[in-house]
Parts: sequence; structure tokens; C-alpha cells
Amino acid sequence: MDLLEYQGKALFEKHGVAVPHGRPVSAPGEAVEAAEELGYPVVVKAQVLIGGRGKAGGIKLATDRHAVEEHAGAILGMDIRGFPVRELYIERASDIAEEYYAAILLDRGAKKPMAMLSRMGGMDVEAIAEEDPDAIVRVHIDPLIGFQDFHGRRLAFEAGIAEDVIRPVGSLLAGLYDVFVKEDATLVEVNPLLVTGDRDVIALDSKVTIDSGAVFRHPDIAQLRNIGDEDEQERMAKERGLTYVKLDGNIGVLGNGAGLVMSTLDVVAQAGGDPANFLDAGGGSKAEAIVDAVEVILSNPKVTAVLFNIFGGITRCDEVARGLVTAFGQIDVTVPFVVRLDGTNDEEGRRILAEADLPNVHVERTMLGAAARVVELAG
Amino acid sequence: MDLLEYQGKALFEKHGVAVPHGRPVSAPGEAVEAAEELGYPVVVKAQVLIGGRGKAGGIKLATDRHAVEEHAGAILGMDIRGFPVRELYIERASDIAEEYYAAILLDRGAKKPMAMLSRMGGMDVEAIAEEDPDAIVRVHIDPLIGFQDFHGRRLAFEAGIAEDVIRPVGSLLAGLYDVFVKEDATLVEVNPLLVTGDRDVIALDSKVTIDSGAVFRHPDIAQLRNIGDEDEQERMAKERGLTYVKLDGNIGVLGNGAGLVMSTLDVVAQAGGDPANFLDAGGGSKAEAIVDAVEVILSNPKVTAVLFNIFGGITRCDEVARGLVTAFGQIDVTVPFVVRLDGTNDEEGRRILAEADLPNVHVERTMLGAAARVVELAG
Amino acid sequence: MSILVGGDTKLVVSGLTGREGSFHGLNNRRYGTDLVAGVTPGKGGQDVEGVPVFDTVHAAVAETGANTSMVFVPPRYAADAVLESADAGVELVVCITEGIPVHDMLRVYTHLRRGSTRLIGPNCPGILSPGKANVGIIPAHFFSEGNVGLVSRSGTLTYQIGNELAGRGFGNSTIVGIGGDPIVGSSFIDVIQMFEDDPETDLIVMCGEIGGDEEERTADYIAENVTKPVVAYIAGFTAPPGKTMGHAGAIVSGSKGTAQAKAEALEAKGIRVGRTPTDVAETAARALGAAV
Amino acid sequence: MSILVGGDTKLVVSGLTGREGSFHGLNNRRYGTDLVAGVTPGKGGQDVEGVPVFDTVHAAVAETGANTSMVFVPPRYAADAVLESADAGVELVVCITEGIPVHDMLRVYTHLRRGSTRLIGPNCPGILSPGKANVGIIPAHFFSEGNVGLVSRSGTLTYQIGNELAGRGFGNSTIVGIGGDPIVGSSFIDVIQMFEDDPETDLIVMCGEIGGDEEERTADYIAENVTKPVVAYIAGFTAPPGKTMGHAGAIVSGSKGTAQAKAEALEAKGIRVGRTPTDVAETAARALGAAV
Repeated sequence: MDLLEYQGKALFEKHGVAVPHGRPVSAPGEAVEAAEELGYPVVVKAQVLIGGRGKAGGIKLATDRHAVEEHAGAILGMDIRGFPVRELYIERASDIAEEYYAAILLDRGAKKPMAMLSRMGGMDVEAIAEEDPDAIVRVHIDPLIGFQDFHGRRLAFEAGIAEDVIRPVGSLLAGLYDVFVKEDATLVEVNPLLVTGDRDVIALDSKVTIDSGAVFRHPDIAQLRNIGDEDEQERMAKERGLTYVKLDGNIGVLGNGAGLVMSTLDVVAQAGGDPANFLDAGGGSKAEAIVDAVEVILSNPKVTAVLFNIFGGITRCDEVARGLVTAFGQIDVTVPFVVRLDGTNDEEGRRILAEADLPNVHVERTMLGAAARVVELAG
Repeated sequence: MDLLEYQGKALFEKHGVAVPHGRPVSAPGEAVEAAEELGYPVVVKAQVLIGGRGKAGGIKLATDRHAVEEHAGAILGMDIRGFPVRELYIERASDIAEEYYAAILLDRGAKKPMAMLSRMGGMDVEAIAEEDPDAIVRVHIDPLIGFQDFHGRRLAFEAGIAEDVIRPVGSLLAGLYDVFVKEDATLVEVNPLLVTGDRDVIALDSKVTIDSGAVFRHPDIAQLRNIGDEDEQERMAKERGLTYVKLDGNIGVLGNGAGLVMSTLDVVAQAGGDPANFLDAGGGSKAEAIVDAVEVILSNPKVTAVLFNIFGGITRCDEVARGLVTAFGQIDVTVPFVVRLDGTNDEEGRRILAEADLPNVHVERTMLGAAARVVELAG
Repeated sequence: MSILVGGDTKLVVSGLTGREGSFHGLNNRRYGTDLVAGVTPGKGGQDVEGVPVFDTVHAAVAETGANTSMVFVPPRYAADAVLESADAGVELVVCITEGIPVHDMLRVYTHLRRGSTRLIGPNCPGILSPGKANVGIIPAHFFSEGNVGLVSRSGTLTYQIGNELAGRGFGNSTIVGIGGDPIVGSSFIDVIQMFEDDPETDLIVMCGEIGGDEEERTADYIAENVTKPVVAYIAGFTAPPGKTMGHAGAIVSGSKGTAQAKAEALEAKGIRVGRTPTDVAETAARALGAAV
Repeated sequence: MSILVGGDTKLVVSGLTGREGSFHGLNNRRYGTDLVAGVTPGKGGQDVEGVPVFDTVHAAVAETGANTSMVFVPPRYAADAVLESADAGVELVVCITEGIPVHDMLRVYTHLRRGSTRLIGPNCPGILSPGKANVGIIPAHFFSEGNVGLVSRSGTLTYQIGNELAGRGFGNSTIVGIGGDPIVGSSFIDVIQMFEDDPETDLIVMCGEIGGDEEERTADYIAENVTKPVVAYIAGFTAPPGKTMGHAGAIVSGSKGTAQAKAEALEAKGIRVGRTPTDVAETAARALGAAV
């Protein structure tokens, strides 16, 4: 779960990481009010879950009331690389002496948190890596020992930042690690990490990803979920407890088990098709879950054919077949379905489908055969 | 550093461990005021750093104003096994359904924290161990993982406490572990741990020892130090940064290094003497430290002779000799001194002493010889 | 022989009195697994179809000599249950639970790796040694004894591949689901090392997917340390970046963790990567000398 | 041979630019110890009498190949310095600092025991292998090369005993001060095991004191594992309960940790316990075949 800049900064403040004063707003009038309270100059910042806001015109400096109103009006409603701007962050402008880059993230390979620091902030970390790979210092943290002072010193000295801010930058990194652990984050990034003219060290931006599996521990974060930003089908699936990812194509796909569904998408693509979604009906899928799933898949208007690929383990093929029959009874289905049932109770499942004699439902025996058939039917 | 009951309970409350309402007071008038505020019945409890208060008459139930005043007056100023009562804790009386015993302590042998629970509370843990050793359950905690829910369950089930309080007792133990770690305690003991008639689980007493080496992290605890409870010589030594322990005998002992001083005490005792103190002048003792040390040793009126046992390593024997000469110049010394100087610059040290020709100072070459001599001179 | 579970397995199930725990625990027992105990706090002294239930894992181990534990408890209590099993001294913990917080797993992983308890999972279907023992939720009736070791981040996909192998007459020494989370207790490398040392295993099938770099590391490991033939499969070529594909660990982050990169890393080390589950089964069968 | 420090030691001193650090660090160098680096954050690039100073232990190790670190920093920073050395991969950390919080040491101890870095101390005088290397604050001029291994919780008392042995013509293989804190990185058992394996050591002197039960455990260990003669000394027979006798770890708690109990435990296992430092030296000398 990704947080907006101002949501991440609120967590920073909670754990003692300094940020500029600011207020989130969602209308030009509120923006002016916030700016008057914060004092000029302020920066008007689009709050979207995508990088490159500045280049897209989503960040503007304003030195007076009029400019705030104008910029706020222009930025609100803007579309930044597919993300509509619904909120702004009005922030007191900072005096920039140095710009660094800092991050704490989960290194899956090492199975440890990793802290990163670079003296080349303000640009993309990939860009830093390209320009000068040695300019990024990476240090692993033992999760049972946590971030120690020496980690901060090592990062700071090896990154070659200004000597006078080595200690405060170390403290800020320790604060970011606190955010990382105590808020169950998988990524905490600050770019740029700012040294002001007064040599204060502050986080000028925030990029925070929270482990959605741990949100139950953070009721305040759970409330932040911004429904408006979600795709319609994905929201619908989430409400029904289904694991669904929207894709660009026209072939609806349902399977049981994440690996099997991924594999099914691949096989469909190999057969020349273009999947419309990933949908894992999960282990032990019951008939009602199948009805829900069919509704979600078909609510995507691009779908021209649907593939069911079930390998019954705990999931029973007869349950899936019954669910499909029920779904056809409740929904007006106008696209062809290809159904492959294998594994537990597969014969019973196929018998149920044969007896129901559903219109435009094609039963296949193998995964590859089913993929080929659905591609053919999708047109 | 041992805390009084009410000081420990304040730490309990800070970490979510429930305790009865109460207030510390130091005069009968304050006691009445506290009782009126808390509501009757209350318990008037002597605050001393020693067990067995109840038997000594230091804990009394009071159901009205008059009784509070009377008990407070009687207990304040009482001497409980050598500890004068200077403060009372006025506490709302609790309704007792079950009494358990709980503790978290440092197990030096295992080099891990250990949690203990017994269903037989209200008596000394040694008494429980004698009556039924199996009634005390001990569980080690990995310090990098901390107290987990399963530790609480294991302690509770194995101790055989009432089924309906297994969960709250587990939570209370987790809270005690928090106190243990976050307050740098080496012992946190609750006896009795109470289950009330309403089945609330609360700590009715507290015994907390804080690692004095970690008090710098706890300014609130540092302030609690109760100077009045300390021995006069020990306070004097502490102020001068000397490591001093008062003993019962009449032979003052000074050495450099804790092990050597302990060994010197033993050797003096073997020679038939009775040491008056342990005083480690420390590594690298300078002349001023020696002057301070002589003052502290001689401020104990029981001292009839003094032994200096120095094995010079970093400590230089000439510095010690110079310090002794200076001390004799500043203080009117009326008791005999036996001085053994060995190791770094020992010859120079002995030369200085010989030249100074101090009255009643006897130089010995060996530790055993010095011990025998001082016992003889102490009379 | 087999790896991890077999005739010596003495199983204790955390959560045996729950719906899932009793269903699968008893299912494992029916398969022949020596199910010696269940654990449910507060239900100590009860039994589930004759299997004694204890309040703590420690009591279960002390009373029954359990050496393997299966964890079925909900995500927020699962880390505690795994730590409890390790503290009680079981050799192997199989954690089925999906949805354990990543930071819980970081701590559990680090702690267990420094001790002597092996963890398989979480978010895994468990371990099946056909004909010997089944610990988990793998539907055993598709699999028979044989010489193919199967290790996978995914459940159903494994059954698909195992079934295709069975259709060609090949059985399995052991099937290990290592789990679909970003941090799991045992890696492909850990399990492949065991298969390499297992005399009953002649060929290894590893079934990877997008996310992380375990497959890439495994490719290096195999090239240096494994003498037995290995056939691989990678799922998720069509997965878009930034989207979690069902498994918490199945996510392409920026340009990292793609199926393409994994397949290339494996092939660069001479490891055959099947294009489809069917292709994997065919390749494996061919490697074992079958006419396909 | 010797144990822990010797000709292969390459020493880095945390706090070399401080008063104590430079005094003892350079003293160790004068003795012949290969002092390769110092560490003081912010003073990287400077030198102390030709010894290069680095900002971090990692840099010192990378540049100089240091394999042993000595920590002289104040108590509140010492745990961090020990962890830094371990993280930088040195094999041995000798921590002289007195007064480190017990909970810091609990964490450091647990962490280091699971890795490959050995810690000696804290609150110890260090390690001296006469004629080879000195790492710490032991006054080396009292000691000469020889065949007595000395291990002690105390500093000066060790010099006293060592000196008495020297007076009888015996030198030392290595002298190890394990430290006077309740939690120290290495125990009597750890060091005695090394002496047992050291061909240059013919007799072991252990010098214990009140507090804890290390001496009791060591008695059991020696009885089961040590073939070389061991002579022991215990200080603190006259210490009253509940009082810390100089060392944070030297405290009789209730009836636990008395000198009497320790001496009895050792003697029960046939280990000779000297009544005075002089007695220890005489006993050791006799055991080594000297006429006393």
C-alpha cells in the first residue's frame, strides 16, 4: 500500500524525522488558507502515487496568495501519467544547500532491511546509479539488532556527505528506520533529503510503502486507503475478497492458485491471446466465490472471452462447475467461456456442466488446449 | 539501584501494568488527605528497601480517617530491620481472590532474561521453592526476540493458574518485560500478583532493581536516588568517585583493582583480622585520589589500622606514595598504616615513604606479610 | 529416503481444533503421517479423533516427542506460533498461514536461521513425501512414489506439473512448497541441496515465479553444486510491473524480478527452462530417459 | 603458539585518538603488537604517530586487514563500537570499557554468539601473549614467555598472581582478562578450552570471584573436558551479600554466588583452589615440577 507524500511525512513526524511545515488540501480556497497560515513562499505539490510530478508541472513555487490560487487551480484535476490529482500539499518552501538521497527498504535477496544513502539527491535513484554507481552506499541492517549509530556513521562517511551534517543525517536515517519497522513499511524513501542554508537536515519528499498484510496493526494507516484511486474492477474484487489484477487485454482468466493463474496468463499469451485480468479464486473456492468472480470479470467491458483453468486440489471441480451454472443463471452472459477442469472431482464437474448445457461454454481437457481455444473464440 | 514500592509501581503504570490507586506521602496529615481522595478502605504501607514489612507492622489496613492518621503516625519513623521508614504509600485496598508470584530477572548463568510465575504468591519465593519447587515456572527469553505471547501462555498454563485469567496474566507478564527492558531493570518482581474478586489482574507490590550503569538513560529514575538511605562513608566515597563498601570490622583496606581488594580482605580475615571496608582506588590512581580515599577510610570511627595493598600496573607506586605523604600532611592521622607497594615504580614509592618518614607507617614487601602486620597493629 | 518428512515424522499441529487444522491434520493422518498431537491454548486435555490436544507446543513435545510442527493459525498469531515451535525444539516447522506481516517474518527468519529449527513456508502448501508422509494441504492422491524432487513457490501449479509427470509415469521423492511470500524460511537452494543429497531423487524440478532474485541465486548455486539434472519453470511472463500477482512475493519491482530475467539466468547456467507446465513435464521425462 | 592474540594479530583501536586509546594503543605497539589502524569518526585521514586513523571500522578493516579490534570508547557508546567491529568482520574484539549497561551487553552477547566474532570483556584488562602481542592494558613487563595459561575476571589480582609465578621462574603462554561484568563475551570455559588445545600451555590458572555461577559451571566443564592441571583462586570470601564489590558482576545475591560455594564446587571436581595468591603460585609451581 503506497502512501501519498503528505501521508508519509505524517509518519516521519511521528518518529522524529524533520519535515517542512505543510498542510494537505483539496480545493484552491483551502490552499490559500493553508499558505496564509504557513507563510510565503510556499510550494504547491500535487499528491499522486507516481514519480516525475515536477516535470509534469505538478509542483510550483508560489510567493503570494494569487500565485497559490492559480497554481492550486491548475494542478487540481490535472492528470499526471494516468493519475488524477485530487489533493495538494501546501508546504513552506525550503532553502536548499545540499540535496541527498536516503532510503530504507526490504532487501528480499539478503532477507534483511537495507539502508541507502547518496550525496547525489534530487534525481532518480536509477539515474544516480547510472551516473555514478559508487555514489550510492548500501548497508544491511540485522533486523534483530536494528539500526545502530555505526550504520549511520558508515553510510554518511562512505557517501561522502558534508562533514558538519554527518551526525544529524545519521539520526535522520535512524528515524527512517523507526518508520520502516514501527509502521510496517517495506519502503521508506526520501528524495531529496535536504540540508538547508542553516544546516538543518530535513526530508523534503517522502515515498512510503506499507505492508498491506500488517495494516491491521495500524488503524490510522488503514483509514488512508484512497478508494478513488483504484480501478473499478479491482475495487469490486477487493470488496468480494477476490485476488484480482486488471490487465490490458480481452481474455478474462480465472484459476485457482496464484502460480497456476500466472502460468495460465503466460500460456494464453503464448497462444497469441491477450489476458484481461489475473483472478485467483483461491484454494477451496466455493460456488458463491465463482459467481462473484464471474461478475467481476464480466464487469470489464473489454472482455470478449473467458478462460476457467482449474486444477482441483482442495478446490473441488464439482463446486466450480456448480458455481458457474449458478452464475449463468444470475448473469446475462454474452461472451464464450472455455472451461478446463482437472483434479479433484473433475469428472463430476464435467458431468454437471454437460447436464446444464450452458450456452457458449466449451469444455477442454488440457491447459494448453483450453488456452488455444479461448484465443480462437476471443477473436 | 533498588526502587521503593511506589517508585516501581509508577514504572509499572507507565508500561501498562495495572496497579491499585495510591499516593506516596511523608506525613500523617498527607496520609489522611491521600486516603480521603482515594476512598476507604486504604492500606498504609511503609516504603523501605527491605522485605518482611508486613510482619514488622509496616503495613496496616485503615477503614477511616482516624485509623489512617494513627497508623501513619505509628509507621513513620519506625525502624524495619535497620531501615528507617521515611515515606508511606497510601493505597486503595484490593479485594483478593488469588495471589500469584511473578518476576522477570537477569539469569547471569544463561545470559538471558528469565520470567517466573507461580500460583503460590504472597509468600517469599524461597519459601515457595521450599514448599513446592514445581510450583515455580521459569522460562528464558531470547533478548533479541523479546517476550512473546507464547512465553506468557507457557508460564500461565504450566503454573496452573486459574483458566479465566491466563490471557490477562500473560499480558501483565509482557508488561513487566517491557519495564525490565525499557527501564534497564535487572529485577522486576511482583508479589503478590493479584486476581481480584472481579477477576482483574493487578500488581499489588513491586520490587524493581535498576542497572545503575544505565541510569544515564533514565533521568527520571536518576532523580529518585534516596541519599538519606545511604551510609555516610558510602555517600562520601560516591561523591569523590571512589568505589567503597562499608564492612563491619576495624581494619581499613585500600587496594587497586576490585579483585585485588577482595583478595586483600580475604587475606586479612585469614590472618585473624576484621576489615572495615572495601576500597578500590582504581587503575591509574593519582595522588589526589589517595588523599580522598584516606579521608573516607578514616571518617569511619571504628577503624583502628589501615592496610594499603598496591600492585602497580597502570597505577604507579610512586604516585600512591606521594598521595599518602600528602594525605598525612593534610589529615591528622592517629592510627597505624601498613603499606605494601609492588609492581610499577615500587622502589621509587618505597624510597618516597622512607624519606618522608611518616609516623606509624609500616612498609611490608608481601601481601601476606602486610596482612599479618596490620592485624597485629589493629589490636 | 525422502527429504524433510517421512516415516520418522512425528507431527504436532498448532490449531488442530480449528476447522482447517482438523481437516488437514486428520487428512495427513489418514495418509499415514504420524500425527501425535495438537495444540490449542485452553483445550489441553481434549482430543481430536483420538489425537491428544495440549495447551502449549512445549507440553506436546514433552509428552509425545513431536519433531515436526504444522502451523495453521491466523496471520497475526502465526509468527508467535512458529517461534513457539522453535523454542519447544521441533526440528521442522511447516507454516501454511498466508498473510503474515513481512516484518514478523524478517524477525522469525533471522532468529530461526541462527538456531537448529528449519522453517518451510509460510504461505505454502506444505511437504509431501509420497507413500511416507504428508504434512500440509497438498492433495496427495495425484502423486506416487518416484524419483523426481519437486520444489515450488506455488501450490496448484505444482500439482499441475506433478500430475503431468504422473501422466508420463513418473512419481516423486518429495514435493516441497517453499511458499509465495517475500521472506520464506527455506529457499530453493536449501531444498535443492537436500534433493542433491537424497539418494532417492534422480531429477529436480523447480518451479519459480516473478519477484525477488531467488531463482537467479539458485541458478548460480546449481551450476556450482548440483550434479543431478534440474528442470525449471517460471510463471509470470505476462505480469505487469508493480502488481502483486496473488502471492505477496510475486511482484516485479521496477525492472527487477521479471520472469524473463529469471529464465535467462537459469538458461545461462545450462538449466533447462520449460515454456509451459506440459513442456516441463516432457523435458523432465526425457531427461529421465522416457520416450515422449 | 598462544591463544587469541599473537604474531598474526593486526590490531585496530576504536578511540585511538583519545587519551586512553592512544596511551595504551601505542604501548601495545611498543610491545610488538601489530597496530595497523585507529578509528575515530571525523578524524579519518589523520594519524597517531604514524598509525592511520579511519572514520569507520569497516574502512580500517578494508584498508589494513585488521583482524582484532580494541574498544576504548565510553560506556554509552561501547555496545555500538563492539557491534561495529563485529559487523566489519574482525575475528576478535577486546572491550576494555567499564560500565556498559547490562541490557546493552545482553543484546551484544546474544548477537555475537550467533556470529563468528569473539568478544573478550567488557570491563577487562585485555589479553597478553608474552613475547608476541599485547592487546589491552596489562602491564607486560611483569610477564615473560612460559607455559602457564592465566584466565581471570580481575586485572590487578592477575598481575599479583602472575608476578608471584614469575618470582618462581614461570612464564605465561597467554594471560586473558575475561572481565568483571555480569555479562561478558567469553567465559572461563571458552578460554580454558582454548588453553586445553594450546600446545604451549601446560597448566591453567583460573582466577574467579564472587557473583554468578561461572566458576561452578567451569568446574563441571574442567572435570569432563580438561586434561591439563588447573589451579584456581576465588576472591571475595569476606564479601557481604547484596553489595557490589567493585566489579559490576561481583555480588553475592541472597545465598547465590558466594566464594565458598565456588571453591567447594571446584574442589568437589578435584581442582586445587589456592587460599591466597601466593598459595596459588606455589601450588602451580609445584604442579609444574618445581621445588618450592
